[in-house]
Amino acid sequence: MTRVVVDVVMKPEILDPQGQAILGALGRLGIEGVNSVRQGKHFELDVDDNLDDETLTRLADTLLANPVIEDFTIRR
Amino acid sequence: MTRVVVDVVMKPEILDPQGQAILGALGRLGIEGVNSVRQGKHFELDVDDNLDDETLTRLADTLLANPVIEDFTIRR
Amino acid sequence: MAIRVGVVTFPGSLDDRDALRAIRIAGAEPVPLWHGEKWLSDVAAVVLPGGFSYGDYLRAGAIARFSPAMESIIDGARQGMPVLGICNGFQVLCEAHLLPGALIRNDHRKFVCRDQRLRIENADTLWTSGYQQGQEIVIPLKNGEGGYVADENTLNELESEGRVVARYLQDNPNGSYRDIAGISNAEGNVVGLMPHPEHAVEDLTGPAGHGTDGLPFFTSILQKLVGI
Amino acid sequence: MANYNVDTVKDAKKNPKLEQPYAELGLADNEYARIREILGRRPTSSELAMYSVMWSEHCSYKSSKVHLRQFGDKVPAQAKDVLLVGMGENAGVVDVGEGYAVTFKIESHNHPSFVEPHQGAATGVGGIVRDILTMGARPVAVMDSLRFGPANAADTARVLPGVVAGVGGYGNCLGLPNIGGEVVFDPTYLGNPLVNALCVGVLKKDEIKLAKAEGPGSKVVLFGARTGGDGIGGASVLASATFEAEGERKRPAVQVGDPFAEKVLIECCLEIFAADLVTGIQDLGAAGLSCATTELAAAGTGGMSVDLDRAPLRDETLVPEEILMSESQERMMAVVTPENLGAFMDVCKKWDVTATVIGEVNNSGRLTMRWHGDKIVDVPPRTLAHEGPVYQRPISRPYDQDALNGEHGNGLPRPNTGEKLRATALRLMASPNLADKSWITDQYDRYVLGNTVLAQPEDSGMIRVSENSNLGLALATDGNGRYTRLDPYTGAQLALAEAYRNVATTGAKPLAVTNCLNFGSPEDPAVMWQFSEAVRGLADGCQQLGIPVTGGNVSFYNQTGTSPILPTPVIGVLGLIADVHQRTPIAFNHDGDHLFLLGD
Ligand SMILES: Nc1ncnc2c1ncn2[C@@H]1O[C@H](COP(=O)(O)OP(=O)(O)O)[C@@H](O)[C@H]1O
Repeated sequence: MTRVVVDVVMKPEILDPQGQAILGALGRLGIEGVNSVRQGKHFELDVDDNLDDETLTRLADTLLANPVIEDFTIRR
Repeated sequence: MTRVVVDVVMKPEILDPQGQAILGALGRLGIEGVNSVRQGKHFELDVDDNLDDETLTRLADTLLANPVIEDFTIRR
Repeated sequence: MAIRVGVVTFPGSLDDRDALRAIRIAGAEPVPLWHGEKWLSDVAAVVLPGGFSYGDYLRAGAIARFSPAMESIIDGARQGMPVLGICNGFQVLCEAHLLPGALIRNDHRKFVCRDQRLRIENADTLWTSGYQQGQEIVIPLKNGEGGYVADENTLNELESEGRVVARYLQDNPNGSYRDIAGISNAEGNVVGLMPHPEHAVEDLTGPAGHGTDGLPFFTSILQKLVGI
Repeated sequence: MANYNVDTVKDAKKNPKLEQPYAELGLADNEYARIREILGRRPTSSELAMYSVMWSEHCSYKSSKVHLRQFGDKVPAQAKDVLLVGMGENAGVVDVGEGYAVTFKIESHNHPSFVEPHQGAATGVGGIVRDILTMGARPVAVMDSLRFGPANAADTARVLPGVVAGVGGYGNCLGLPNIGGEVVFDPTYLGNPLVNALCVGVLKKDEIKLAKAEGPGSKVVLFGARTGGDGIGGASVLASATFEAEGERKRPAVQVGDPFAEKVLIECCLEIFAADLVTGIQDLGAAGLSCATTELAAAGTGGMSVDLDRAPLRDETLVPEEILMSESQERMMAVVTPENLGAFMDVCKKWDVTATVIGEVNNSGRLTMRWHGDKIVDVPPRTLAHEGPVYQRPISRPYDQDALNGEHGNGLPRPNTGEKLRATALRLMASPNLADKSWITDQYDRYVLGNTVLAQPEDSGMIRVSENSNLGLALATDGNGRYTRLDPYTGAQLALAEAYRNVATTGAKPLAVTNCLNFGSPEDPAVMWQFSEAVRGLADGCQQLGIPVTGGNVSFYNQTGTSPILPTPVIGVLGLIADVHQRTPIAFNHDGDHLFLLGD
């Protein structure tokens, strides 16, 4: 069994209200030195060793991410 | 400026409805070989180079994750 | 003089006006409070309303917890001030660690709005004394992140100490552990509730046949405060 | 950015022969010629961007205008008294008595909801809510009228959950109860779903706000979200191309909404209105800054100067043309006198809303814009906002209309035994169009604001105008594409009559009408016939019933390939009830009540 991680983030040109809200809260927490925050999704999959890259990509592309507004990266 | 990544996942004993739903959908997509899926959050922060680890941990521990239900990892 | 009960408006609060109305109908003086103000205007009790706070993109209530108003409310609650958190307010109370556990995405992953049957499991808290122990009521439920979760120890402790205030009957609408709809702190002055009693205070607009089932949440507190 | 060459007015004069991509922007040869004639030179590329979006079908109503006039012309005399603001403004306003006024409107967001169902539907709700807000009203309820392909089609499984989550999610974040709507499944909508959203708002009669820039010296303030690259070109793309023709070279027409920002914007605006701090206000919807600046200027003193580089950006690489066309959500533009500016900014600060002075009103009769000091726009604003092209499109009755109408159901088998009747009844009840809709409506909040008197599954939604009054509003939307295909004139009237009845059955008196006209391409004479007949039917119907059309929206180019959707006028009727306690709910409430059937 292999652990695969897929991270999904909004495309850079798309509005990311999440990140803005977090940045605003940092000030109230008294934390300085953080200049930007983007929030995305993080998936941890346990897959059979022989699951091929193509299938993984299809999985990410159709189910985990919405390619219209999001990009994803896959790490084995 | 440094890029820091914080990944937040639900503690194993807490129900993860999103992960469950994705697992269920895989069958319908005809994808086999995925045994478990857990969904968490992924944060990408741009921080000043001199931001120390302690502050980062406090940020993750008090804001980005809720330690009652979630675990986090920090990668510089 | 009427008892003053405050309702905090966060950026994104939705049911703040409803909570103010419920307080007025119950016979108290509703006092709007602003999240950015530490000063709580001499209120005797506080309601944290439903809706959203600061967008809730991170986790419901996660950011509201750090607001100036919450700093004072956390202090007040620790000294015995009655605080009721409804829906998002419940989430804020958990994030602020005034209540144990957390609220997560509904198990069916959809927002749900329905008239929900509940059983009042503890009629001894400051907010539920107007009910009979075991009384069944119907009030609106509407949430996307209403699943109450906590570890086994916490759940056992809550149950053994009688701190489960209300439980879902019939269908569990969101996957809450042990059908928990509301809990209290050990002292009973802080209560968090996922369904919305403030939407069941008038026959005209509340659930059909149960229009005022939620009103005792707001009258209970008055009886206690006047009684002191 | 640094090496981007901005096309200035000076350049346009110096280099008059420059080839311009007007056709790609959806402008016809004669339209481009007319722009040159108006300006006495070629347009700068920023001006071209503005004309292209403002003269698009979506913004200019160039194909529908000649027909829609009937709504105004046929307004029944008795209705004129209740009409405080008629068609043409962001939304119509009617007098409901006790010092209150009500504004309501329905609008489509069909194409974006096909491309990205969740965000498309969400921003559709966001847009109509801002229209209502712009009139000075507090938005108090929403409704949604939806059309999808067959319930069991694969693409419906993609589109429907997203649309429902988008409508519900956005309305939920704004704290607006959803008090009704429709869901219809039909193969015609498979490649072209319809998402029509309605919003209703309440205001004091003497507090109506209008979109006009008056008083030289007044400041033009852009406030709300920052401008980003979303939906650039969307305004003209969505209305001038078919879904399939959407090419790679066009920017994606996807706008992502931030309902939380809109909720804050609503509260901020309402506080600004209450303190009477604006002389004019406009929301930024399709055609964004182009639309807001030209409409405000055209309706007021007539002149405005804008420093476009002052607009706060989310994406610093945007060029002026893109800023002018951006459809970023959750933005508003206000005209504020210098005396009120400080107080205005304070309210924005309280709500953490970004607000920037980007220009000033003047009486030059021109709208001018500068980009880092260089003049890039110099136009008569009325030519963009009100004097766009108007077409009398060719009309012809569909060749198959007679054949279609000749078909009758007499030859169809009828259930002739109890058994068969039972099976038919069960099949009907289980059909997606008739089945219980709570699987959708349970995903919408109907309680918030605490004034909802009737909602799903009632015939119309009903809300109390204010907790200090017993006055109530009832609202219903209806539409039937199949009837309208068979006879557009009567089909539109049937939809009107159904919504009218749905309002009346709750005990309310129908008062005003809004409509969203979803049709195929106006360049298809058969579609244009359907459209003209439907409009004529609706206008005549309203005249006969004695209620005015106060506003609405036209959505053309709803087609898959060259096949148009069934013509689908969706009609919303607003009614008034003096005492909400007198409402008639749908349920039989008392044992022994008598049942009557009225009508033939
Ligand atoms: N998309 C929707 N949004 C909100 N309410 C809806 C929607 N679709 C249907 N409803 C509501 O569900 C109820 C039943 O709808 P429907 O079956 O279309 O009723 P009818 O045929 O009597 O008009 C009505 O109250 C209607 O307003």
